[in-house]
Amino acid sequence: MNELALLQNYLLVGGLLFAIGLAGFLVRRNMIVMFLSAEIMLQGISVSLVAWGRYHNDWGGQMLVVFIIAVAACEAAIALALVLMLAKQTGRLDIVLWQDLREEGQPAYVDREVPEEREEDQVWPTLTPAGIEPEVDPEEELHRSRV
Amino acid sequence: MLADRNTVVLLLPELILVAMATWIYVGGTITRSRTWWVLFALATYLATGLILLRGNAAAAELFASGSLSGPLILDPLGQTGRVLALGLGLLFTLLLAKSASRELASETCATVMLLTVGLMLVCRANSLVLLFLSLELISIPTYVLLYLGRADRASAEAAAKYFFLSILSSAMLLYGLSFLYGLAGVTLITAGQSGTQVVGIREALAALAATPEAAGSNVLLLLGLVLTFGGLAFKIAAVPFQFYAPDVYQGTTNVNAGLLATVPKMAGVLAMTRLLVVAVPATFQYAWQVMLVVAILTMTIGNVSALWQHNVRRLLAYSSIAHAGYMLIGFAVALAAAGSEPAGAADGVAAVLLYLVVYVLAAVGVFAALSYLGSERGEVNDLEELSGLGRTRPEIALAISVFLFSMAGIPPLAGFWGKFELFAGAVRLSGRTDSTAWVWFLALAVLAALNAAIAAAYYLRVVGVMYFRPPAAEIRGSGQGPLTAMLVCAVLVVAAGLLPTPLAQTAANAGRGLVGQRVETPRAASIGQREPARPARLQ
Amino acid sequence: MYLSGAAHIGQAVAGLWPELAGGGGLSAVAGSGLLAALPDWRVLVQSPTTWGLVCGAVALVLMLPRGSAVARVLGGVVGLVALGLLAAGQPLLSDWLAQGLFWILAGVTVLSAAAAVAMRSAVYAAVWFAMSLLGTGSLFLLQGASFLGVATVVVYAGAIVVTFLFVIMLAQPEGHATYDRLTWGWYAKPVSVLAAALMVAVLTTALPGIRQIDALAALGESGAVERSAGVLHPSHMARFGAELFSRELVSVEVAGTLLLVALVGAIAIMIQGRRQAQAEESAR
Amino acid sequence: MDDPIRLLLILIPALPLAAAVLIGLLGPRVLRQQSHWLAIAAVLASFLCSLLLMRELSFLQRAAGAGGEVALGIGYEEVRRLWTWTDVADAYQQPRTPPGESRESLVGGGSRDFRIDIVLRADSLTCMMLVMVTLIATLVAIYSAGYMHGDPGYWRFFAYFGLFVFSMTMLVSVSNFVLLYVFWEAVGLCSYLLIGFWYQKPAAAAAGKKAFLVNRVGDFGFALGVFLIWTTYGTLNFHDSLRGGELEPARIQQAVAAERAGEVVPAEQEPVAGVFGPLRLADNELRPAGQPRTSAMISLAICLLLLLGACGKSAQFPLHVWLPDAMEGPTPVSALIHAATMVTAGIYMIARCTPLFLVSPDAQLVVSVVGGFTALLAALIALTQYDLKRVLAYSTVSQLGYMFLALGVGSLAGVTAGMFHLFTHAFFKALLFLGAGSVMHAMGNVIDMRRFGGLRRVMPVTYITFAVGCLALAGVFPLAGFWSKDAVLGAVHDKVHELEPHDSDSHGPAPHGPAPHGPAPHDSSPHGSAEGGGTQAVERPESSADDDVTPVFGLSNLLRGQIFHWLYLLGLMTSFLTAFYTFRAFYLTFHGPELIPPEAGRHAHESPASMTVPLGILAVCSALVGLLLDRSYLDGTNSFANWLLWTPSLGFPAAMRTTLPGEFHLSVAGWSTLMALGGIGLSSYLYLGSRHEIHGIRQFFDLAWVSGWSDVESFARMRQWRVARWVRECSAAVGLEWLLRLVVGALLLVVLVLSAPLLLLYYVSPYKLSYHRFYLDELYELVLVRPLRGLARLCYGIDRWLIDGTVNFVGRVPRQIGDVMRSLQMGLVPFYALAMVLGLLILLAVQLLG
Repeated sequence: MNELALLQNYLLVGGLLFAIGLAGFLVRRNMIVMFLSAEIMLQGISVSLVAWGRYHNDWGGQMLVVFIIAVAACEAAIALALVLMLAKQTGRLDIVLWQDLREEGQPAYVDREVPEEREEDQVWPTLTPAGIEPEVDPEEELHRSRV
Repeated sequence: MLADRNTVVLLLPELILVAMATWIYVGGTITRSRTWWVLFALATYLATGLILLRGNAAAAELFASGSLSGPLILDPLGQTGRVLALGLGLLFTLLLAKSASRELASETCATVMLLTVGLMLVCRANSLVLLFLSLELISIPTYVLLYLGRADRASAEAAAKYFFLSILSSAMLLYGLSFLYGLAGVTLITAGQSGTQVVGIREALAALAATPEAAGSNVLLLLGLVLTFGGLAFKIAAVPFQFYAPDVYQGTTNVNAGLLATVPKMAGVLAMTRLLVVAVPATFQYAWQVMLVVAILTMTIGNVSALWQHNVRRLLAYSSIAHAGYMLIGFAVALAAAGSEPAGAADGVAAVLLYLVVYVLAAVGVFAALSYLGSERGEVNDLEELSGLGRTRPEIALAISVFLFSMAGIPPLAGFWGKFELFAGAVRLSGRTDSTAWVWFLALAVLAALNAAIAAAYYLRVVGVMYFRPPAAEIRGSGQGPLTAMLVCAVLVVAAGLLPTPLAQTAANAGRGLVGQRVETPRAASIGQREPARPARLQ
Repeated sequence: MYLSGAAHIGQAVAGLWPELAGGGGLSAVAGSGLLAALPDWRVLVQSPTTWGLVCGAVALVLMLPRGSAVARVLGGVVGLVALGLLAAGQPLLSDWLAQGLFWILAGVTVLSAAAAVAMRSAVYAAVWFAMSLLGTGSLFLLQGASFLGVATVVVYAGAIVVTFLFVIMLAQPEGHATYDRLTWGWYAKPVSVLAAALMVAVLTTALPGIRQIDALAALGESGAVERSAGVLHPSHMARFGAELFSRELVSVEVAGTLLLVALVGAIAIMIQGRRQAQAEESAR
Repeated sequence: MDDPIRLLLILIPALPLAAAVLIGLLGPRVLRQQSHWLAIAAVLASFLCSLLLMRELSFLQRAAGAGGEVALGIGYEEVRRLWTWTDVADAYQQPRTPPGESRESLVGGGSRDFRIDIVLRADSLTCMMLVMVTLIATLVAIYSAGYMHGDPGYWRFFAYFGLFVFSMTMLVSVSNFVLLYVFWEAVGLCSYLLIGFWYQKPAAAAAGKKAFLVNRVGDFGFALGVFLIWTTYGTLNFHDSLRGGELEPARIQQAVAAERAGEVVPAEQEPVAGVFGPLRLADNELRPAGQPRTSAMISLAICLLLLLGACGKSAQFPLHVWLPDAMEGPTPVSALIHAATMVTAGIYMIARCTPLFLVSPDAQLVVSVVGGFTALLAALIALTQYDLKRVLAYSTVSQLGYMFLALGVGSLAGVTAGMFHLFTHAFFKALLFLGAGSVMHAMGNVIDMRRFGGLRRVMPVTYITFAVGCLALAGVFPLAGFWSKDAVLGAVHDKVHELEPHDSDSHGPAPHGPAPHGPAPHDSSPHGSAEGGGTQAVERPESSADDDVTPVFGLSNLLRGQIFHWLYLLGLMTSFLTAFYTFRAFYLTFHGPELIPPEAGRHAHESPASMTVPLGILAVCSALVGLLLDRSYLDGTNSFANWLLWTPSLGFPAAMRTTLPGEFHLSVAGWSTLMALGGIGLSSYLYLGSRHEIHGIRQFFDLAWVSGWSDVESFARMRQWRVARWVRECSAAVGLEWLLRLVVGALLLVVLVLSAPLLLLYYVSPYKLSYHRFYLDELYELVLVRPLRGLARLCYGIDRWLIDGTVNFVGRVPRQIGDVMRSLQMGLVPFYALAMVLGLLILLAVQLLG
């Protein structure tokens, strides 16, 4: 294979993944999706690193990727615990809810217009009901997010 | 590096700390006594410190023999940095003696210990892999500690903010590292003195710059540099990566704020030194302007914003941002001087290192004092809570004043020497009118002096509140640990101010050990023609 | 074009005030050094890569939240076009088969990633993310990095994504939430996408320059360089392992420590969360 | 330790510091109301050490003088290095002059280390200051034990006190400009702390702040001066040393010899000539004949900047405004810091820098003019103040002005006279302040002289000692003030004659003929012998000194002579005023009908012994010190001046050339005594008898009659005069009353117009000027504070106007951008992330394009 062309193609794909992850990280408000976006960025980096390693015929790139995967696993553990605890407090996964700490006198960000719920947004995978339906606590229901 | 006796000798302190941290994690199920685990951790640090100091001598022999190279580097910076890191761990453990939550004391102590290990490894990491992992070994415990700080909403918010922005910054750092790796083809940062057997990024990039076709790689190199700089600038809270600092400091405890103000900053500065200043020769040519602009912006924004603050931690957060700006001055000087005179570059790096130590001492001291003043019910948050401290607790007020004055750079204290060395570097460079940079550095020096004046205003405001306001609420203060830490820092700050020579000498050695080494490229002589627009910066 | 246009302005400034540029050291690299490495604007306009990037940015804007379903579909189509344009701008691999295989895998990876960040439902996002991981793993395999390909799928798709799905189910049991259909400011989406696109643009301008990178080869000729060869060796896994546990032994240890901290940290965070809930209970 | 000088030099500041630290640590819990013992013991020990140091030094000096050629004409100093503070290698680069001039390296050619050693020195000037400071401090400490008794901040007071004594002793004994600056700031800090000691009082806090701020202005100048010295001379040390810090004179001589011989010496062994070191002074390095090493502009700038610093610390016009307000501090503090010691730091500094000032006659002139003007101004203000302490404060300002006047004369006689006045003034002004404090103590902290009076029977000891102080201050023979003031005026008088054009030889030497009994130290010196005889005319300052430096101001000798002449008259005038206001205060306080304010309670009484004993000691000193030290009226020897001339910065040849005979000027003494007696007499006449005259004279100086003349009603009253009525009746009879009315109306109009300036006069009468301190505070308010505040408001306004206006003007887009800017720190994580990424892109763009 043409090693140089391979490298350039892989770098481009890596860059695209990084950019898509970056855009997702910046635009999305769901903490889990933000974290997923960060993982996509890491994927892009991994692709680049492997390509560089192959080009140089060097193990370093692959080593770095192995450890990136390990670190991603660690971060995922922390992230999930953290996100779960945060979601418990507000009932939402929205990062924008966490803006109490800010410069004094600055207005808080509030959503100006909440879009209408549309039909297509209601598409949701359903599972065939099995067993007994759990009892739902109405109080708990209240601070869950409404659809 | 294969696992041989040398590896164990070189890593013994870290290994002991990891083992003991694991034992503390496990032992936490046996007893949850805070006092016991803090004492245990302190004993561990002291024992490790002894081993470390003895090991340093052995390491010096190995270093002299020049036989070592690999993921771990042996040089004055690394060896001194480890001692400092261990000291930081000790100080923060002292602080934990008061503030660690009772249920999670063992976890907190052990996490701080592993964080210390991370910092010690950053000091000596000589490979991209190890450097990245060590930085993560600092970040991940920090997330945990931030969340463990206090059981309230603000603390959780601080942890979330720091976490998300930090993973973004580490992604940037990694992407940048990938380009550096890609251009050099090795993960080793520098071959050090045993340059003939091994090649590191430093040597490889120098060779690359010497090839006539190097221009093609410039944009990639630049991407790598800027992304790496961005990732590390987050750690030291430089503009525009500083946004998290005020919010996170405000939301968390005083101890955690102290941790954030010192440990990541130290790690970031060390990594910048190793990567940007030492490893990438091409940086010398391009990066000083950016460093300079970022330095100016950082210190200005930090200082100006701090003028408006009422919350102590928020104020200190902005102050820590400003200090990051001062340190970048040294880097700018080092980078600008590196091309023409390595001695100047070494001086610049030495100034940064000196400033770092001096700043770390003062910052730990301030946060220790604040932590000491807090009660079980609530911590010191607002500046007003300190009013009249000069009358109710004169010794604490005196210590805080000493730290703040040191940060402000008032002469007989340690901070003065830090600032002096930094500014003197800039002024010296601006005096060398043969280089084109002198106007910029003159402006930099002037702006830095102006900034120091602005900074003095808000530091003095704190001192004024302590001394010239009637005492507010009852403020008692408790805890032997924070008190000890504060006293140690105060003594060190004053001592370093009165006798700055040993510290400055150590910093100079470290700087010289880093930058002074020449990069030998095997083919440098045979590559004859160099483009006139880009003279190769090899020395 | 963006870079080069500004460069013209910069050169004009430098021409007007030579002492400013010269005294400030600005002209040291301008024009001759870095900018010379960038292609001319005419080349940029004619290059399919440029248009591919533009299309990609548009596609991402269309797909990201605050867009209707139609826009999302349209975004997908434009994204495909963008990918095609980008592929057209890249140099050819050895043969059409390899080319086709690579771009199919790349398309799957990139489009799945785009879908993952664009999905309204976090569950869908996670599933698309897993899809993208499969694509990445295949790309690794194509590079000969078989261990990484497998590890990515096993560790990420097998463990992390599943955990994610659990957490999403725990934290957000009812599917769509308002914040999944919103950004956080009118400028958030365009500026973010533009920033991301610019980053790729800089990268693409640099890609042709890689041709000359020959540093290690240059050093290697002297025979003094220790190289760890053989990323494509038949016994790939064995070499990989040997490399991992010899040269990177310290790093392995550190990674182990990291996993320990993360494990204990996650548990500690849970305990602290419970304490906090109790504290809030008692405060009430 | 076998080096007594080193031990003593360390002990003198260390003891008070140790006391301060101990009191600070133990004060609040252990010592409490017993804190004074520690302070008194430490300061007393320090005083004894100073005396011992003086004795040691005089032995050494005598030995050196007997030896002959070692130090004569350069003075004698002992310098001890404690440790190195900092050492920055090659911090100073000066282009080397062409080879051949090997001497150049001593002055700072090549590179110099920025090396600061903690170095203490012992020379005559330092010893004199040390003895004075520690003696007064001891007495004030004893006094404070009584005065501050029962104060809640008792221990704090003594801790600050110890700290101050430490700083002040260090200030006078360090041998380096940087350290001088450090302790200059340190005494300022102590002063600030002690002025604001009763910080609950808003006035005290404000006064502390004012002192601090006004001093900042001066310190700014001082700092610039120090920088300029560094760039000019390449060293900040007073003394010579080797580059490695070695101080041994023999080694230095050896190194210099080696250097001159052209040998290559190691860097450690290179000699560094201090600013006032013997190396520089001996060869007249500051002013080589023909070509001055430093340009006239630079030396003038250095001197003026140093002068600015001295003006701040020593409260000279226009920076004098802080000192009267500083009286809000406890009275012992006023006595010690704001009368005797700290405020003299400026004088000390200028005396120390005499070699620098000698090069610049213009700077000397400025010093004199500032001093003379301040002396008169402060004396005028003091005339009408009713606050006893403020009268004394203004008197201090005035006397400090005297000292500046003498220093600016620029001859050795002037410098020694200034220092002599400093020395005697410390005693009697401390005495007066402590006396005032004693009065305050008895009167329940009332200080307004209108509210008490006739205290001579209530407090006899205070009365007598205060009287001695007043006589000394007024300069009455034979008290201390007489001698020193006479020396000051004599020096100025001589200067006038010296600057007069000499039309004939016979006229020339008359007023300052060859010294028949010159100062002892250089009687036997080679220079001294060269001074006698006919060659002297060539070496006179006006021929040798003033010609080889180009004066910057370009004033002729004639004009300068006239200026000094006026200054002399000003000094005489001031001495009259001094006597007047001193005794005005004295009479108002102690004479007249007995009047005790209610705050004093029923038992206004004499102060306790701890307060009266220091008063007594000070009174004895004030009475005798001049008589003992100055015997110029007998044999022309002034033992104080002789002692002082051993100081290296005074005893070097260039300075010695300016020596004027220490002759007792009978005419000057006569005039000044006359003036003093006149002042005393006038105030006795006005204040000792009935107060009617006072009222009258006040009415006169207040221009009270002006209001009478500028008043319309007085004209209305004129109608009742008989003549007027008669004229009116007559004219009415004739039928010309309308004409009369017209004329009177016109006259009235004219008078009204004319009375406008009179009205103005009414508001700025001399009395009011003096009473309101010449409106200087208001002037500063008007000229500095208000405009600055206005400027700030203007900036704020522009800011508001610019931003708001632009926003309104251009419309939506900038408002959105402004919104983004305002909400930068808005707590939103995604926004922070976006900002980070954008920042990264900007960096990238800067890199790519820049």
